[in-house]
Amino acid sequence: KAQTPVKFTLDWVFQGPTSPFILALDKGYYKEEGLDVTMDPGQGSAGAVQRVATGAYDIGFADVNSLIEYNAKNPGKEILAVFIAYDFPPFGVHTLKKNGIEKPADLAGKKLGAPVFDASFRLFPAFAKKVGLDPKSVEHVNLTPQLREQSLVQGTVDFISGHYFSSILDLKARGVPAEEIVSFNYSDYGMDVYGNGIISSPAMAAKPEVVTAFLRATAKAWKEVAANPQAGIDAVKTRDPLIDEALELERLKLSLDMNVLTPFVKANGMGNVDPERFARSITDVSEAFGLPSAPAPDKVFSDKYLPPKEQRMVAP
Amino acid sequence: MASEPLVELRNVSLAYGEGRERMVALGDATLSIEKGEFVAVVGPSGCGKSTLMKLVTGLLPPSTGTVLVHGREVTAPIPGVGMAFQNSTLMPWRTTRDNIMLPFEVVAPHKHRLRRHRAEYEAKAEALLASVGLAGFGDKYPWQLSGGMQQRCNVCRALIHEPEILMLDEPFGALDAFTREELWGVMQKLWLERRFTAVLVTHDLREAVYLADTVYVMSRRPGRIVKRRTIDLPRPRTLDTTFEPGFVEIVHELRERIQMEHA
Amino acid sequence: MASEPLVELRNVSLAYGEGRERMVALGDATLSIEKGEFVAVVGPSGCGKSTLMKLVTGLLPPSTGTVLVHGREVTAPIPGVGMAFQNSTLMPWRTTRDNIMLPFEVVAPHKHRLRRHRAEYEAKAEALLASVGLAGFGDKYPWQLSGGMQQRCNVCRALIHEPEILMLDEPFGALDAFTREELWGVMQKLWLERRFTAVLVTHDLREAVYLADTVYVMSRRPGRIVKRRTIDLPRPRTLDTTFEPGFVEIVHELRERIQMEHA
Amino acid sequence: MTGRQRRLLRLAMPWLTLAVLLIGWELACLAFVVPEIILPRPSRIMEVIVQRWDILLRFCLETLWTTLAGFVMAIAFGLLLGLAVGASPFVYSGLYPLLIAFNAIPKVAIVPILMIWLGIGALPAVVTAFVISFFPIVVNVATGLATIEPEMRDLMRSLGASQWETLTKVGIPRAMPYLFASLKVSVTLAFVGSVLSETVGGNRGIGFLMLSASARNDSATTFAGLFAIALMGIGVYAACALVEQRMTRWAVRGQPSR
Amino acid sequence: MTGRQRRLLRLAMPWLTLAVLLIGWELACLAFVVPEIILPRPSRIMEVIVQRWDILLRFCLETLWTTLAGFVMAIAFGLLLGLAVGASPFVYSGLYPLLIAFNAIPKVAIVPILMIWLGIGALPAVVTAFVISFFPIVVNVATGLATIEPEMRDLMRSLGASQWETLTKVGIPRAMPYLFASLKVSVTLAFVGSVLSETVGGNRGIGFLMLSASARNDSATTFAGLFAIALMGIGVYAACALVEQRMTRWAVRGQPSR
Ligand SMILES: Nc1ncnc2c1ncn2[C@@H]1O[C@H](COP(=O)(O)OP(=O)(O)OP(=O)(O)O)[C@@H](O)[C@H]1O
Ligand SMILES: Nc1ncnc2c1ncn2[C@@H]1O[C@H](COP(=O)(O)OP(=O)(O)OP(=O)(O)O)[C@@H](O)[C@H]1O
Ligand SMILES: [Mg+2]
Ligand SMILES: [Mg+2]
Repeated sequence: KAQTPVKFTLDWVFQGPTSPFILALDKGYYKEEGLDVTMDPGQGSAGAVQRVATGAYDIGFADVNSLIEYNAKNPGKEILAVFIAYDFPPFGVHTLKKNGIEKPADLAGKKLGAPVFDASFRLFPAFAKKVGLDPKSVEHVNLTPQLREQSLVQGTVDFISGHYFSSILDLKARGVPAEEIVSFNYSDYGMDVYGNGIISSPAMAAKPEVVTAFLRATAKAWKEVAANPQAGIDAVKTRDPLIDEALELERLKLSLDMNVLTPFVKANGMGNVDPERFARSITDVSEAFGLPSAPAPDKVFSDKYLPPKEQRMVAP
Repeated sequence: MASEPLVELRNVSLAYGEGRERMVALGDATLSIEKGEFVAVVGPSGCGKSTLMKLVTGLLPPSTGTVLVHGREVTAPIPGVGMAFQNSTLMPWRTTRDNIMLPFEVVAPHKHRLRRHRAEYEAKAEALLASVGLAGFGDKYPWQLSGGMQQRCNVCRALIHEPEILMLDEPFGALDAFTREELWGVMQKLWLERRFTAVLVTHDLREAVYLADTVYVMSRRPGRIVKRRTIDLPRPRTLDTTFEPGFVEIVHELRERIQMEHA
Repeated sequence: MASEPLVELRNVSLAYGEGRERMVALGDATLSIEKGEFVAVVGPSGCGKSTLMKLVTGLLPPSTGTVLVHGREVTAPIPGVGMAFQNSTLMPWRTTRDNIMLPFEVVAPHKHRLRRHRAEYEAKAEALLASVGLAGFGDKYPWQLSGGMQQRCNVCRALIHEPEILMLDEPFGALDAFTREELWGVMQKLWLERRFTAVLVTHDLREAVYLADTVYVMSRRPGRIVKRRTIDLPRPRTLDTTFEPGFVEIVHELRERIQMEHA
Repeated sequence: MTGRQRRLLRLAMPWLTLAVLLIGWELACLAFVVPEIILPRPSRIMEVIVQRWDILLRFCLETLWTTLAGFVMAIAFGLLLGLAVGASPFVYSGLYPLLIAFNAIPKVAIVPILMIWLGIGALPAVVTAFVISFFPIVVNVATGLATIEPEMRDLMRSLGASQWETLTKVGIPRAMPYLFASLKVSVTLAFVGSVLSETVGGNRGIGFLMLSASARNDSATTFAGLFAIALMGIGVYAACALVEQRMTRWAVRGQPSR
Repeated sequence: MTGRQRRLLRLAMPWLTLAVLLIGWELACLAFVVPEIILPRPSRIMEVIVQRWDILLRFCLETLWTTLAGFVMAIAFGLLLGLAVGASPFVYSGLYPLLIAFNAIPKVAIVPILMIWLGIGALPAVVTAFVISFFPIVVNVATGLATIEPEMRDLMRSLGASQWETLTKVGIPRAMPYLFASLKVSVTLAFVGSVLSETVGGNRGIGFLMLSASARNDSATTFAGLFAIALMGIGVYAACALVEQRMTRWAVRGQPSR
């Protein structure tokens, strides 16, 4: 069977949470679907959206909220998300017990360390609004990801924002005991936003059968990884032989538990959205980002590329 | 001497610098050089002899007046010149032989032939080196030579491509009397064979009279030509010639004219 | 001349290069120079005269033999020397005056005084420039001077700090006869006043005899000292002296000795 | 062309090239319908610059002074190290490989460590600008010293000059044109360094501005920042060029003045 | 010291300095109890290198060839542009400010655009290495040409040499020591460029390795990557130095050989 070339970009480096893609590639699931996939790591969601928007890549894995922002700013050139991977987003802010922050309201007047492109940071105003905090009362310091957790440990900043499967593991690696870490996950505070999803370039969107085939193979891999996380880690290892297996396994498990295998996914399968919640999330995000107008939900997500539900039941 | 002169200077003057810095180095020089003539220029230090040479070859444009070569006004350096500058300009990154062969790499008929006839050209360079007493020094770098040896190389480089016009700016100043006199002979022999046009700047009046057909004497700065003396001693001249009364008399005559400049 | 000599060379030889490249430039030279003596060295081009000068001042270590100054072996350049190198080493980024004043910036008693007594030192430089016929050229850069002018500057720089030992390597080679003879007078006057020790390398035998107490003649490469001739003509010598039979005879004697080297 | 015309043309050249470049860019963007998010048109960038010149100016000044501080340190240190490397073959062989190694390492890997030690703010930016920009100065100064003609060396030795005197009286002036050449490279690196440090951490300078603009997908502002850096670079270059013209005139003697 | 001892010492110097540096680093880490995640001890880094040398080597080779390809392009282009800039005052005044502007811009802002055009993989890495590293060559070549002594220029003109012949027979050989000096700077920048491009996109090379290591806080591996780059830098330097020694011997004549 002739192979359709597909260029696929991740949002970040090869890590546990993105292992299903690698597994699908390595085990030939894409090939079985007639796809010749090449896969590259990325430099953040905004970059991944850009890459797909410009057609440099056909399909990407990116934060849906970045996509909302892009679509709001480029009306008429919208990019569609075709599959939601993180039903609950891994967004949150984190601090240490010693800083005396016990509830979100305590964040007022504190110093936030975060990279400016960090999704948790960009959504912080929405989170603040939900918990009744004036976002302006928080002082922000831009920090590269390598500096973020260290700065928290050193006390340069009072709290940080970031994907908790990065930040918490990172803090632990710096010798902070788990019980010292205080995390506020946005999804626990009524933030109904979605996390990462698979996005498709306009050119690819015109070939629904290819997109669907890609999603089918991906979902299959996700199911396999959900059942056997170690298989995912083994796959990552083929790409990046130097990874710390235990750490990546922990990261993968965290993301599976908290972002992927949510009750909604267990009930409805992976990939789809709850339309009402999705519309709400778009409003929230648009407000947090200060966008001129909120894009219509059907300009952000389409379910018409999804494979049938039974192929998306990934929970073991 | 009715034929059209090869090089003609008409009321040429040259000033270096501009504004307050301006200094006239050469004032109102008029002279003409026939094809095949051997001209010598003598005069006190700093009177503009080197400047004159650069004007004749078009390396410097005159401030006023015109320089004509073959009857046409000169605006760019004229081709087919061999120049030995006063301060030797050997390239320290080339061996002596390669330095001498530089004209072959640049001048027109040779540069196309050099690749295929390398050995022939190298032999030529070696022969020339030998004729100035530097046999076996081809592989040395210029900074491995003594001052006088460097000067001899410098002259060789000007000669090697058999130019029509040869400009020699104090070519033997750093040599002992005997080496120098030997080279006069070499030079005269070459000239008799090839009859190139030559301009020689020197402080040695015996050298001037030995080699030249015409000697020009220049005044102190700003240099003007104050005397033109044709030397009609028979050729070939030998070292013995230099002790003949006719020769000695001319030298004395020139010497006295220069001395007037020093009064 | 019973006192201890200032500089003494004992069986000194010098070879440049190593291995196949090795070439003996100076072979087995033995000579001694008294304090206050004016020595001249003559010899064919490339015989090792410049090399000898560098050995005497410790700029080059001898390959064999020993160089003694004040009875002690020389291992590093000796201080208090004024050297005029054969190729003028003026710095193109300094004006003529600043070039000449270089020794004041480096040599011991002056460098500490220069700041406060700048005007005085500058006056000294101007005076020296004027004495070699370069009055008014202090503000020019070396590349704005003619070849002969550069050479005069080069000599000025060697003289200005009134060194105890003066080394002059063909200092007047690029000058016309009259300027040169003027400078002989200047040099002799300075020497009579200060009685420094001087070594002069030259190709002009009249120059050597006019200025020196002792003339050494060197053989062809590898250079050896083949003749030592003391000149006991009375001082001060004048240009008239050079036409006296005694003078002319010495010149002839030296000339003949050198000619033997050229046979 | 007369001398006057030549001089005028020489003054106009940078502007002409710039104009050609920008117009070409603008046209290319229009012709290939390049989306603004990838590469904004110069006219759009100018618009942003005009609109937000006050903010840009403030951030620029922050970057400018850290850069200059780092650059000045680089000159001082580069000269000293260059002298040491050029003067002694032992220092040369001991230090050169390490310097190469250090400079081949992307500074972006080191800046976070720097910040952990130095804190966040102007200091790490100055230090980054410094460490990234001293090397070109070192190599040219060292080369200048290593290639002093032996004749000059002999001259200085015969006067009993110390190593240091030889360096300052011969080595440095002689290498002056190359010293200025290295400053041109060095100043561009200093800008790269301080902007780099600003993107790694802190809330100051053009680097931060560009990073946060790009996080908002605001390409026009990001490019306005790039333009601002380019402009500052040219400004510092012009200042250096003025000094250069005075100090290296001897080296380009007889050449049409530049 | 005899000449032989000196030569040996000179060969040993880089290793000695390196040893001193590493031991100092190790001791400092031990003394101040620096956590490995911030700055690993050299012994730890060595451990990683020894354990994973095969993987490191594979990634290194990828980086090395892109770097070398970019470096070679930079040499060729730098020479040509340097010739143009050095030979004509118009090109000089027209291009220099733009070159400065271009080089002051952090390349990290341009690489993503490059990738959109060129795709991911080796090509953008080569191009980045090239654009980041040609400038030092340009400035030194241009300076070499602009400062040709007028005497040499006159000599070539009197022979009727073309501009090009003057450049190749005088300009280039004369500037050779500085050309090599600029190569030293240039090669380090080429490494920075290709590593930079590897971190921005693609899954190849030491840059990728370091990025993913640092994303998971594996400092020891990140530093192993840095060490690998440093080593490659020194390797390329050593190769250049060999050629340099042959080609610039005339310029350091009379100097103790380096
Ligand atoms: N490039 C220059 N710039 C300014 N002035 C110059 C330049 N070259 C020469 N001069 C001046 O022009 C005058 C004549 O110089 P030139 O070199 O022609 O003299 P010359 O007759 O060759 O002297 P010499 O016999 O000493 O070589 C001198 O006074 C000198 O100062
Ligand atoms: N740096 C060097 N390296 C190698 N050989 C050299 C070096 N300097 C001089 N020589 C050689 O040593 C010999 C003597 O040179 P030296 O300069 O002493 O001669 P000289 O007597 O001063 O000659 P001249 O009268 O021509 O200046 C020459 O044959 C020369 O080739
Ligand atoms: Mg002259
Ligand atoms: Mg000599």
